[in-house]
Amino acid sequence: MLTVENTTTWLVTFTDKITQQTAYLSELDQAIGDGDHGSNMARGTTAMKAKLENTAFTSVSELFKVAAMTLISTVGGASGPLYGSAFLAMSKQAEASTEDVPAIIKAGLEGIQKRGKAERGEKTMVDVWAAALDALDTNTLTHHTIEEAVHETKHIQATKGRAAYLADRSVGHLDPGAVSTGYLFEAMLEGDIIQ
Amino acid sequence: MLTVENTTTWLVTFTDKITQQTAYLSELDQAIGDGDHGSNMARGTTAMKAKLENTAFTSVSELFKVAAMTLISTVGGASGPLYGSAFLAMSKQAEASTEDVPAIIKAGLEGIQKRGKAERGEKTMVDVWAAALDALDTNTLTHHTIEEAVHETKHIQATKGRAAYLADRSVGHLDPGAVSTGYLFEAMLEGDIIQ
Amino acid sequence: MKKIMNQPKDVLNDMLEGFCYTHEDLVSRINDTGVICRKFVDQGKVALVSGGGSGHEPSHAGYVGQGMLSAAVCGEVFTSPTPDQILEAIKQADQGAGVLLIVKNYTGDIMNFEMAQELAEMEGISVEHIVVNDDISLEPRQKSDRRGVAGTVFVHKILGAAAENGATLSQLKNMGNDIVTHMATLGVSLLPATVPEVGKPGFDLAEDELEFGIGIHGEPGYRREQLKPSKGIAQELVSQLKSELQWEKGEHIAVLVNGLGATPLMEQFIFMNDVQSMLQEEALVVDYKKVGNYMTAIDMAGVSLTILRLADADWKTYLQHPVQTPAPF
Amino acid sequence: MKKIMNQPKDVLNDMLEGFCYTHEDLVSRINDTGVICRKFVDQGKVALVSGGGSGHEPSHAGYVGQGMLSAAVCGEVFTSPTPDQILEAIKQADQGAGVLLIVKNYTGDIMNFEMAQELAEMEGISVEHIVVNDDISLEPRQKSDRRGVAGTVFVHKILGAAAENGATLSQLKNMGNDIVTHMATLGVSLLPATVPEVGKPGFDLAEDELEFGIGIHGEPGYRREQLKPSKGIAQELVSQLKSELQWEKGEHIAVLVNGLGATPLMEQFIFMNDVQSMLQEEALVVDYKKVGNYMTAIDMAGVSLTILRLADADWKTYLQHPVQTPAPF
Ligand SMILES: Nc1ncnc2c1ncn2[C@@H]1O[C@H](COP(=O)(O)OP(=O)(O)O)[C@@H](O)[C@H]1O
Ligand SMILES: Nc1ncnc2c1ncn2[C@@H]1O[C@H](COP(=O)(O)OP(=O)(O)O)[C@@H](O)[C@H]1O
Ligand SMILES: [Mg+2]
Ligand SMILES: [Mg+2]
Ligand SMILES: [Mg+2]
Ligand SMILES: [Mg+2]
Repeated sequence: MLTVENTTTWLVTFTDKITQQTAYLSELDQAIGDGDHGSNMARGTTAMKAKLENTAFTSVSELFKVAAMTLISTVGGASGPLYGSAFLAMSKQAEASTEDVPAIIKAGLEGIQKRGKAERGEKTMVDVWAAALDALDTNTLTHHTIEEAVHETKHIQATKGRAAYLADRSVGHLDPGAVSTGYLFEAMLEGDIIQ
Repeated sequence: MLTVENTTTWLVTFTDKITQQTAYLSELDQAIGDGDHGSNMARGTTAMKAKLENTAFTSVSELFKVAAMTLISTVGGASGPLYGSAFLAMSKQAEASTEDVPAIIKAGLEGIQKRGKAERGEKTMVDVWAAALDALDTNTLTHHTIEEAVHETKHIQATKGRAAYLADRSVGHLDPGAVSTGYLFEAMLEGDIIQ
Repeated sequence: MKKIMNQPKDVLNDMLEGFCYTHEDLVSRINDTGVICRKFVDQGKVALVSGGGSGHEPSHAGYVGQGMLSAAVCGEVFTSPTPDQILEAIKQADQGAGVLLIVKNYTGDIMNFEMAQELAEMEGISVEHIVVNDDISLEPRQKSDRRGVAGTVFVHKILGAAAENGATLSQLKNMGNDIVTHMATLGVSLLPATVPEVGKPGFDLAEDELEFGIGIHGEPGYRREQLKPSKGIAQELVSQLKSELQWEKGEHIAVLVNGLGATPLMEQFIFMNDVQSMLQEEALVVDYKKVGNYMTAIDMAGVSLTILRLADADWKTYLQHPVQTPAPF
Repeated sequence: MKKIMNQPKDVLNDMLEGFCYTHEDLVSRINDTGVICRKFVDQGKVALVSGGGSGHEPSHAGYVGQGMLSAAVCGEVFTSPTPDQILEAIKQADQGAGVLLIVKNYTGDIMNFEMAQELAEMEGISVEHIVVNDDISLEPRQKSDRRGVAGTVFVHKILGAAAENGATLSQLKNMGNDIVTHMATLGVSLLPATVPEVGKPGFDLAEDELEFGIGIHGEPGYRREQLKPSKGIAQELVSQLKSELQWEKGEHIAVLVNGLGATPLMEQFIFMNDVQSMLQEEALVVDYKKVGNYMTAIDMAGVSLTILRLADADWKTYLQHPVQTPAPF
């Protein structure tokens, strides 16, 4: 079950992971994109963390909405609207219930897909969101399953986003958005949100 | 004594030396100037050689004049007006007499100094013209005296032309215009103009 | 990385401050945003808003002014601006006749501009958008995936004059889409660009190599080759553009030779000279031509060539229409 | 050397052909020369002729047109043009009211322009010349030895407007000399230029070094230092210009931030932003300002900063006077 407290911890932990891995994420993006995924996500999550720590939320839904709006207005690029749409959809779902974590993640994934039109297997963050959802549904979300889902993007040829310009030369590289999404679910694990 | 024949040979030999040493002259100029002395002189002397070989001259004076005008209109930079002024003055002197070679060189040097306002010892082509004139006056113009005069510019601090911007950092480098002037007098020696 | 800058993270702000100071007679910045607006607005006319990541100077802020854009939204370097800023630009630019967004075809730009459009429509503003995808570099891929590059400035110019001339939002949208179908661009890169926050070049290119079809963010091109003379580069680019545009003798066109940032005018004019003689062989009539840095890629060395078929006689008139913008056109 | 060109020896011709093609509405070239003339002449007005070695594009041919130069003489790259060509330009430009030559202070330029002036005077044309020596880089040397650099374009602009306004040859000469005494420029280089015919960079600069006071042909500056932030560069240049110009609070000035060829507008605007805040501290009134590539050094990376004290109120008016030239001003 999500609470204001554990959701805050989750997203703050996510921010800290992004901050630590900013250079690495940009490096991954430089290989198959334009090299800004690290700084985009660092700018956005840092702003989000500051907002979260300075606001007293009365609901998880409200918290996700503020997180979404902050990401939308600070990340930019492709990942800004995507993470933003995810969190916005999660906010809506959390209005209905904060008990069903998989349902919230499912809403987030749908938000991303509505905005970005990517299916699973196109070498984007969708791949990790979808794998994480599967794992949540079967109660198998672990460091290992996350790592595997992230790693899996290495073998895929990109057909969405900037990496698609590389066609078959995109194979052999991790997708940066998949890696940052991996941190989101690692942070979830560490936040003791799921039993 | 200068004749149309030996003067033509002289200037054609000069051209050939410049053509062979184009890169070297530019390299010298790159060290203490702007790196174009070789291409300037090559462009000019090549045009001059073509003019000389395609014209039937009735006098040495006329020959020098054509050489002067060709250099003036093709070399550019500082060396164009300087060599041009030298040959123009030599043309005037050759009108009076073609017997007295030192007098012709003296006129050339004066032409350069009138145009460029440089005295001996300022690390320019003037230094080699002046040394060559001294040698001609004393009948000591040899490969050795020319080489010595050229080499002497290495130890001088430039106070005229582009090299002057380097101030004391110009010391230790040969002056490119002095080197090209060296070729002019080498070519004279080889041309059997002086006994 | 050798750049004249302060902190890499301050590049956008410092640049916009310097830009707005330099051109304070023509433009101003909405505080704390990357939105640059013109000082003199055309009451009752449709407003054009463009933008995208920064690093393409003078695009897009340089084209804000009478006869061209009403506002430009400047994102971080090579990063699409965010919807809230685009929304600010739309609100500021709207004069009651609606706003046309001119978007280059990148996932990030499309998504951020679409979100802004949705938000603006919720506030009751009429907004349309067109997508510029003139880069024919990746031939085999579907047309809808093509990148938007230098041809975008032709779109700004023609639509800007048409808007000043009183065209409606739907007329401008149609005209924009029409221009895009008649336009193609292809670039060549000799040296990569360095994003300030990254600190190292975006790709490697050997001392004797060039890459055809590279994008304005350093996206991969379609072929690497030995460095070749300007004539050979012109031949390659013109023949690729020809097979895309399928022009016929006697057709009227506009030509843009665009420097990518670090390539001096000397090389751009040499290149234009070779392009010119090829277009002459093709018996094309060049009604309008430009050489210079219009859509750069930070400090990338190289050029791009844009050809626009002047399918509509108005386009030439609009291209020649005088403008009052920070960057000359 | 990575350049878009054909044979290095053809660079000048190829470039001028491309330039004249691109701007055929405004300028034309005298066949087989480096002389670029304007198409619309001011009958009865004094003509301004400038020029020098090429490699400084858009200088000087870019400033040929109504309100600025009547002709520009383009020498080989970094090499003064020859007297016969300058003479052609003078003859073509003269409209009976005389010709003013605007010469940058280099031995070669001075000698070639002086020879041309002598030849023109022999043909009965009234010719005067002024020498621009705005580069204060080498402080200890005598003022008469200073190089002419980017400030030259301010001279073109002010005198061009004054000539169009009917100023006489001697008035223009005096005004030009007056401008030069109130103007100072200083540059900084981050990367050297490569002359096409030489094929390698004109000097070496370490990956973490910059050089203050470098000339537009790569002539040595006054100090090498560790690469520093834009703010620090602005501080150095502004304080050097201050000690030269000895301005006082409240004085009116014109400012030019000039890119040297390979430095993108992004960096130039960042630099202008830092210059601006220093000039504000100095309480100077900036009546006119420009940022862009006006007097380049082929593909050198870096900028120069020019400050002109507006000692005469007309200068501001003349700077703002509209022109019709290939390069915008
Ligand atoms: N259409 C899409 N759907 C889902 N994810 C996408 C899509 N396009 C891009 N992405 C994700 O966005 C990431 C890149 O984000 P970022 O570098 O911040 O933006 P940009 O590509 O605009 O520079 C990719 O690694 C990928 O995971
Ligand atoms: N005032 C002067 N008097 C005599 N010789 C000079 C003078 N200034 C320059 N020179 C000569 O000209 C040479 C440089 O010629 P060049 O490189 O062709 O011209 P530029 O300096 O204009 O590039 C110098 O090496 C020097 O010998
Ligand atoms: Mg990216
Ligand atoms: Mg030289
Ligand atoms: Mg990006
Ligand atoms: Mg020279």
